[in-house]
Amino acid sequence: MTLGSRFAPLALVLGTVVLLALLPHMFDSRYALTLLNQLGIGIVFALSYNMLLGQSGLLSFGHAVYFGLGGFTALHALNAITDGDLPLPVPLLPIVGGLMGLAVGIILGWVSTRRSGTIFAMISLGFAELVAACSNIIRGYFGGEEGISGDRMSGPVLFDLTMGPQRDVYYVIAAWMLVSALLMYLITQTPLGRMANAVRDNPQRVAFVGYNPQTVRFLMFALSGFFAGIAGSLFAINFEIITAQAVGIEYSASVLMMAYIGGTGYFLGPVLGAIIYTALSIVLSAYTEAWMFYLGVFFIIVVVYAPNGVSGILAVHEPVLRARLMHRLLPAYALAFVTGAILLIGAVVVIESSYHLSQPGALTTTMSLGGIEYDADAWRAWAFGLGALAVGAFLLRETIRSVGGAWADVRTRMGGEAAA
Amino acid sequence: MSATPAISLQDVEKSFGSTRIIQGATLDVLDGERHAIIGPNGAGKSTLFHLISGHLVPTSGRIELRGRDITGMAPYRINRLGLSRSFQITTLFHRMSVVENIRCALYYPLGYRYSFWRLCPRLKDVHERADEILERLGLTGRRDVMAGMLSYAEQRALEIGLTVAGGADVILLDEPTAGMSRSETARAVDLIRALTENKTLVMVEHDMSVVFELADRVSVLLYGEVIATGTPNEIKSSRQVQEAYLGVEVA
Amino acid sequence: EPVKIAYIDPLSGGFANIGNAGLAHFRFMAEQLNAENALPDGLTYEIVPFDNKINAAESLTVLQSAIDQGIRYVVQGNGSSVAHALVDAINKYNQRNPGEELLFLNYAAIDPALTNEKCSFWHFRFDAHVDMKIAAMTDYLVDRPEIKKIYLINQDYSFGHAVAAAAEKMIAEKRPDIEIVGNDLHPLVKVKDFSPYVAKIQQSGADAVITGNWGNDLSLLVNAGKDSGLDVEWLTFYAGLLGGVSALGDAGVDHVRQISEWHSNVPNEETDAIVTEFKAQYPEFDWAYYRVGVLMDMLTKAINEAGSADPKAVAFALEDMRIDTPVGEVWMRKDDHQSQQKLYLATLAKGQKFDLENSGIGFKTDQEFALEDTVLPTTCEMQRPE
Amino acid sequence: MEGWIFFLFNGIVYGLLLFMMSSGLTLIFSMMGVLNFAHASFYMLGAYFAYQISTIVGFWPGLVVAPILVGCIGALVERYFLRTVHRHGHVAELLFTFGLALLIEETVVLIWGRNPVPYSVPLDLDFALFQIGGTSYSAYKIFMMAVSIAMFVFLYGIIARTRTGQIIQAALTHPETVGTLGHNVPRIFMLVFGAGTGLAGLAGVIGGNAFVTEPGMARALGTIVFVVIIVGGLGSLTGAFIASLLIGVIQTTAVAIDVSLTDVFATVGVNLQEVPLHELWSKRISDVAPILPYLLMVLILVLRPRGLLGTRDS
Amino acid sequence: MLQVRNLNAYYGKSHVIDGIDLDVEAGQIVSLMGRNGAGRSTTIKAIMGLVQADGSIRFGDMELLGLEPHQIAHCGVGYVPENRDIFPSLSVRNNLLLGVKSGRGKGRWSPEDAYDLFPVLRERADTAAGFLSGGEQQMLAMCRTLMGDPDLVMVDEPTEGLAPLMVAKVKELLLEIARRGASILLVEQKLTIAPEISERLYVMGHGRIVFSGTPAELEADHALRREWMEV
Ligand SMILES: Nc1ncnc2c1ncn2[C@@H]1O[C@H](COP(=O)(O)OP(=O)(O)OP(=O)(O)O)[C@@H](O)[C@H]1O
Ligand SMILES: Nc1ncnc2c1ncn2[C@@H]1O[C@H](COP(=O)(O)OP(=O)(O)OP(=O)(O)O)[C@@H](O)[C@H]1O
Ligand SMILES: CC(C)C[C@H](N)C(=O)O
Ligand SMILES: [Mg+2]
Ligand SMILES: [Mg+2]
Repeated sequence: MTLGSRFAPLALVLGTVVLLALLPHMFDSRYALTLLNQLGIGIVFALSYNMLLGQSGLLSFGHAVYFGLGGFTALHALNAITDGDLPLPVPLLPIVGGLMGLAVGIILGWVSTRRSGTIFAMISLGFAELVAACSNIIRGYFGGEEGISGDRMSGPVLFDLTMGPQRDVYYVIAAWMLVSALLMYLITQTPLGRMANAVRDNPQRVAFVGYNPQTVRFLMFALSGFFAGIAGSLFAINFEIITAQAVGIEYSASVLMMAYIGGTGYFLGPVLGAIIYTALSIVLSAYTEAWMFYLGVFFIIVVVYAPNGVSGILAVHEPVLRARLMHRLLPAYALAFVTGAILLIGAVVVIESSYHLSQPGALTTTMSLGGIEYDADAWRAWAFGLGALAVGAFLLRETIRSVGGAWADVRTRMGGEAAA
Repeated sequence: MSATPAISLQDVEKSFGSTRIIQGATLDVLDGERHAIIGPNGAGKSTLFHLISGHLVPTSGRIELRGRDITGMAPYRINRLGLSRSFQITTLFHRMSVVENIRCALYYPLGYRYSFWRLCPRLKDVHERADEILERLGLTGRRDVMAGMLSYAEQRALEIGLTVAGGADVILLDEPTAGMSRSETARAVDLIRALTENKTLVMVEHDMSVVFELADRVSVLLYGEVIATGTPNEIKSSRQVQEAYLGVEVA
Repeated sequence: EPVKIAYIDPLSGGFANIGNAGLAHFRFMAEQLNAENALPDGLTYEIVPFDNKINAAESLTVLQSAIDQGIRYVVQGNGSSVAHALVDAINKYNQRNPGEELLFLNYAAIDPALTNEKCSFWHFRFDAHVDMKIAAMTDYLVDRPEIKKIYLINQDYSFGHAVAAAAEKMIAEKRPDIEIVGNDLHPLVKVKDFSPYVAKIQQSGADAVITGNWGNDLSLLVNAGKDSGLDVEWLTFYAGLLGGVSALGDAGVDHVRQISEWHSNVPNEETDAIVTEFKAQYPEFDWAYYRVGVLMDMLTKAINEAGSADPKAVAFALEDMRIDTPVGEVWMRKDDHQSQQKLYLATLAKGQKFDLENSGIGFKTDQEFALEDTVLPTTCEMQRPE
Repeated sequence: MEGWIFFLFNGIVYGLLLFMMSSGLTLIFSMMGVLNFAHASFYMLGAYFAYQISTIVGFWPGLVVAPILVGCIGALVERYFLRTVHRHGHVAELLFTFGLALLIEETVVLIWGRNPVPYSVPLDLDFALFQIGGTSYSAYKIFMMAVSIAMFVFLYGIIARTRTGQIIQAALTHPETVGTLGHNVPRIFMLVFGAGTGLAGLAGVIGGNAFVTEPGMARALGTIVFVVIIVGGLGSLTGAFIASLLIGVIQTTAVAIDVSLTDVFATVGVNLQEVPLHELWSKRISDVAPILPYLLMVLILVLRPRGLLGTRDS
Repeated sequence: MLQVRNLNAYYGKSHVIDGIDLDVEAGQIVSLMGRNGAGRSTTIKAIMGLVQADGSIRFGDMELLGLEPHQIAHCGVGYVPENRDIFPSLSVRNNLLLGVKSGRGKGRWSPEDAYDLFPVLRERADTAAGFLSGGEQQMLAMCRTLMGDPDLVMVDEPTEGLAPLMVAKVKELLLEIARRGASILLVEQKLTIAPEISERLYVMGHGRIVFSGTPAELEADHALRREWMEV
C-alpha cells in the first residue's frame, strides 16, 4: 500500500469534517439550516436502509418503524431529561434512540429475516401497518394524532451547545451523520458486511461456506435498525416533536425512494438519493403545488431508464474520465441538456398552468411563473407550453441518439486502449 | 487410512410425497479416498448429495460424518464440521469479484464468523489464502473480474475453488466437468486431483474417463440403491453395472 | 410593507379541499381589507400559504420556512393535533428568540385544552370550542324529550375525544334520562366502509347520533346510514364543511344538524352581500367561516390600536377586545384568549336562500344561543410576558 | 343468534366488496408475479372515468366503457414501461408501479381538482331491496355483490381453466423459451395487465359512487387489498376470495364486540390495569378492529408464509 | 429447406457470428460442431430469432430474419435450448402441453408418444418439472418441442450430462424424429452421437464455418480436427 492510498480515506474524512463545519457559515439562513438538518437526517436514514436493500438484498417496506420508534424513545428520554429524571446531555440522545431501533430490530427481525424475497417484503409491510395501526391504540407512547413533543434546551450542556439555536442542532446532526456513515461504511468492510452481499447474491451457497444465511440477514437487519433509530432521534431533536406518521408507510416509502434514486449499488448512492429527494420535496414544495407530480415523474424516469440510480449514471462515467475521454461526451451532453431544458420548460408551463386552473382558490387565471405573469387560460400560454414540449421532445430524441453515438465512439476508443 | 469412514450412510431413505427416490442407501466412504458415484439419470445421485450436505433431510436412516451423526443437521453446521460441496448447476456470488468469492469461503473457517468489528482489508491471512487458491485455480489473471462475467469453464473452476477453499477435508463435487470440453476436462481433472490431495473426495460424474482416471473406488447408484461398490476395474467388468448403466459399449 | 400571514393547513392530499377553502376565506378578507386601507401606515395584508399535509411534524417544518421569510403571524385551523404542535413550537420559539415573537391565530381547531390547561399567551382562538358547542347542543336536547337514546361516534384523536367526553358529561347533567347506547372511536380517515358501525347504531336503537366527524369520515358515515335505512337524527359539528353536503346529498336533509357560530341563512343583509360576493369570486366554495372575517377584523383593529404590527403589542391589544359584527358582538376573553360569541344550531333543508356547494340544500336555524349563554369557565393560568 | 347471522351477512357483504376491489390485483399478481402498487389508482381512474361518462350518457354505458378505457391505459403502461422495467427485476417493477400511483393521483388532481366529484348511485338501483334485522340492503349493494361473484367466476375461468395461465406462469421464469414454443408472450402479458387494471377500473366504477370519488380514494383503499391477496396466498384466486370473506367477517364482527381483554380478565378476577401495556389490553375489540387484518396478515406470513391456499413461496 | 446465407449475429456490440452459410435439406440430420464458444449455440439462437442478427435465413419459402421467435415457431421450427429451460413450477404434463401450438391440428407427436418413449415421464407426469433430475429434464425438453410438430428441430447439446444408456436413447429419439419426416440441426461438442447419425457436418471456429462435409470426410481430416475440435 502506498502512502497516498493509505491516507486517502483519512483525507476524505477530514475534508468532509471541514466542509461540514464550514457549511453553516456559507449558508447561514434559518431556511438553509433547516434544509441541511433534514438532509443529514435523510442521509443517515437512507444509508441505514441501504444496509438492507443494497447490501443484503432485503426489500423492506417498513423501515420507518425503526426510525420512528427510535425517535419516539428519544423524545420520551428528552422529556425525562427535562423532568430531571435522566442526567444525559441532549446531543447524546441518539444513543438511546439507536438502542431502541436495535431492540425493535432484534425482535421484529428475528421473525421477519427467517424469510427473504417477496415474503420478507410483505412481512415488513405487515409489521409496518401493524405498528402504524398500534400508534393509534397505544396513545401513551405515541401520543395519538398530536404525537409527542419535548424541549431540547434541557439537561446538562455539552461543548457549549445549548441546543436552542438551529446551528447547535446542525452540529449535532452533522457529527452524528459523520459517525454513523463512517460506521456503516466500515461495516460493509467487515466479514459480516461481505457475507451480507453473499447472501444477497446467493443464499444457498452461503450455507455451504459455513454461514447461516438467516443469521447474516438478522444481524444486518438489527444493525440497520440501530442506525435508523439514530436517524429517528436526530429527527426528534431537530423538530422536538414526533408523530405517528414517523412510523408510517409514507416515511418507509420515502426512504425507499431515496435509496433507489441515489442507487443502491454504491455506498454513497443513498447519500446522493437523500440529498435529491429531500431537496425536491422541501424546496420544490415551497415553490409549486405540483411538486408531487414532478417527484413522481422523476422517480419513474429513474426506475425506467436508470435502474442503478443517479450514482449508477455517475459510475459509468468513471472509466471515461480515467481514460480522459470525457470531452468526447460533453458536446452531445450539452446538446441533450439544451433540448431537455426546452422540453422541461414546456412541461412546466403546461403542468403549472393546468394545476393553476384546476385548483380551487385561484383568484384569477393570471399566474406568474419564474417572474413572468401570464394568463393561464389564454391560448398563447398553452400554445407556448405545448409547443416547447413537442419541440423539446422531438429534439431530445434526436440528441439522445447523438449521445448514444458519442458513447459508442468512446467505448470503441476505450476498448482499443484496454486491448493495447 | 483410519478405521472410521469419512462418510457413512446407513439405510438412508428419502421420499418426495409418495415416491421413494432413495431407497435404503448404505455406503461407506473411506477416509482419504476419492470416491465416484455413478448411475443413470434420475438414480438419485444429486439427491444423495443434498442429503449428505444437509440441503435435504432424509425420511429415515442415519448419516455420519467421521462417526458423528449429522442426520437432519442444517447445511451450515455440517459445513462447519468439515464437509463442503459444489453444485451441479453453478452457484457463485455473481455480483462479487472472483477473489471476493474465494474470500467469502474463508472468513468462517479462519475464525472471523459474523464479525462486524474487524475490517476485511486487514485480514492478511484471508488475503494470502485467497490469492494462493486463485493461483492454484489458474484464475489469478481474472482476480478482480465479477464472477458473473466469467466464462463457463472458469465459473466451474471457481465453483470448485469455493468448495475447497475453506479447507474442509471432505469434499463433495456434483458433476464437476459437466459442460466442459475435452481439454478443459483434462485440466479440471488435474485441478481436482491437486486440490483434494490428502482429502476425502466424493463426486458424481457421467464422464467415465474422468471417473476412471480420478476415482479410487466407484459406487453405482440405481433406483436409489447402491448396487455395487468397488475399484474402477471391478465396476467396469461387472455385468450388472454394464446392463444397468453403461449400456453395451463401455466408454 | 405587507403584514405577512402564514396560512398553515393541508393544501395537498386528501384534506386539500378543506385547506383550500380556508385559504380562499383568508385571501378574500385580506383583499377586502387592503382595498379599504384598513391598516395604518399603508400596511397591507399578504396571505402566504404553506402546505402542512395535515401532519404536526410537517407543520413545524413549514413554520421554520415561514420564520425564514420573516413572517410573524400564523393562522391554522385544520386539526387540533396540528394546533397543539404549533402552540408548543411557537411558545418555545418565542422564549428562545425574544423580540422576534410569533403570534398564532386559530380559526378552527377546537380542542378545549388549547384555551384551558394548554393555553398560551401567543395563541388566540376565534371559534367556540367543543365544550361550548356541546353545551349548546345539549341545551337544545332539553327541548327534545322524544330523543331517549344517543349514540356517540367520533374520530380517534384529541378533538373526537373531547366531543365524546363533553357529550357524556353534559348529557348526564342536563338530560339524565337519555341513555348513551354507544361510544365509538374510529381511526381518523382510515375507515372506508362505515356499515358495520351503522349496523351497531341500528342495533342499539339510537334516536340520535352525536358526531364531531368531518370530511370523508362524516359523509361516508351518513351515507352508510342512508344505505342501511338508518333513521336517526345526526347532531354534527361540520356537516357544512366543504365536500360534506354534496356527498351527503338528500340523505342529509332534515336529518343532519350542525352547531356553529353562524350559517349563511342567518338573516342579515351585510353577510348576505359577503356570501354573494365570495361566491362570485370563488365559485367552488361557499362563505362558511364567519369567524375568519371576525379574526381578520379583530386583527386589523388590534394593529390599529397597537400602532404597529409587532405581534407582542398586537397580542396585548387583542386581549379583552370586543367587536361588533353583523350578527352580534364577539368578545376575546383575556383569561384564556377564547372568543365568546353567538352559536346557531341549524338543520340541512331544501329551499333556503343560500345553498351549499350548489346542491340546493342549505342550513335553516333551529335554535340560536346568545353570547352570554355560551360562556364557560376556564382553567387557564395564562403566563404573560412583561 | 339473529344478531350473529346479521353480522355474518354484513361481513360477507364487506368481504365481497373487498374481493371486488382486489380481484384485478390478484389476477396480475398470480399470473405475472407483479405486485401492482398502482392498483388502487386504476380503481380511482375507473371511478373518475365513470363519473365523467355518467355526466354525458348516464351510468350504464360508463359501466362498460370506463373499465375498457382503464384497461387500455393499463395495457399501454405495460407495453411501454413495465416491459422495460421488467428486465431490471421485481424490485424495479414494484417501484415503478409505486411511482405510477403517485403520478396517477396527481394527474387526477390536475384534471378534476381536489374536491370530491358528485358521482352517485344510478337511480335504477337506488332503493332498498330487503331487510335483515331492521337494516335494509340497497339494490345497489346487492348489485355490487353480484359483480364481485361474477368477477370470481370469470377469473377462475381464466386462471385455472385455460392454457393462458400456464403460459404466463412458464413465461415468468423462461420468457424466451415460451416464445420459441410459439406463444406470443409479450402480447399475453399486455392483455393480462390490461385485464387486471380493467377489473380495477370496474371496481372503481361500482365502488366510486357507493363511497366517495375524490383524489384521495386510491390512498384510502391503501394496503388492505394487499392484505387480501397475501392472506389468501400468493397466486391463489380462491385463496383471495376466501381471505376477502374472512377479513370481512372478522372486521365486521370485531366492530360489534365491545369487550376488552381487561374486561375478560376482570370477570375471572385478574386485574390487568397495572400490567405493562395496560393501554393495549384495555382497548375494546371494536376499537382495534382496523388493525385485525394486518395482524392476521403478519400471523399468516409467519406461520404459513404461503398464505391460506398459496402454491408459491415467492 | 433451411438456407442460411451470410449470417452475422451480435450480442450487444460484440460480433459473434461472422457471415456463415448453412443448409439443411428436408429429412436430413445435420450437425454443427466446434469448440466451446465457437458460436454454435448463437447460430441456432439467431435462426430462432433470439439474438440480434443480419443476413438471410430462408425456411421453405419464408424469410425468418426479422420475425419474432413465436412467429418463427409457427413456421415450423422447433428449438431445444442448451440449458433445457423446462418450466420448473409446472407439472411434467403441463410442460408437454405447452409445447402444443394453438390453432394446429394433430401432428406427428402426441404426449402419449413421449410417455411411451420415456416411461419415466409418465411416472412423473404430475410432478413439478423442477424436481426432475438433469437427465429427465433433457428428455422433457426435447419432447416438449416435439409436441409443436416442427418440421425442423434444432437441438443444442442434447447428450450433455446424460448417462451412457440415456445417450443411446436420445440417439434413438433423434433417428425417430427424422424417420417421421422432420429435419434436424444438431449441435454437439464431444462427437458423442453426431458422427453416427448425421448425413452432413459443419465445424465452426471463431464464428465462422471452417469445415463442411460428411462424417467420413471429417474422420479423415486429422489436421482440422486437431485445430478446431480438440479430439
Ligand atoms: N423435490 C422433489 N420432488 C419430487 N421428486 C424429486 C424431487 N427431487 C428429485 N426428485 C426426483 O428424484 C429423482 C432423482 O433425482 P436426482 O437429481 O438425484 O438424480 P441424479 O441421479 O442426480 O440424475 P442426473 O444425473 O440426471 O442429475 C428424479 O427422478 C427426480 O425426478
Ligand atoms: N449473452 C451473451 N452475451 C455476450 N456474449 C455472449 C453471450 N452468450 C455467448 N456469448 C459469447 O459468444 C460466443 C459464442 O457463444 P456460443 O454460446 O454460441 O458458443 P458455443 O459454440 O455454443 O459454445 P458452448 O455452448 O460450448 O459454450 C462466446 O465467445 C461467448 O462468450
Ligand atoms: C377544521 C376542523 C374540522 C378541525 C377540528 N375541529 C379539530 O379541532 O381538529
Ligand atoms: Mg444430478
Ligand atoms: Mg453452446
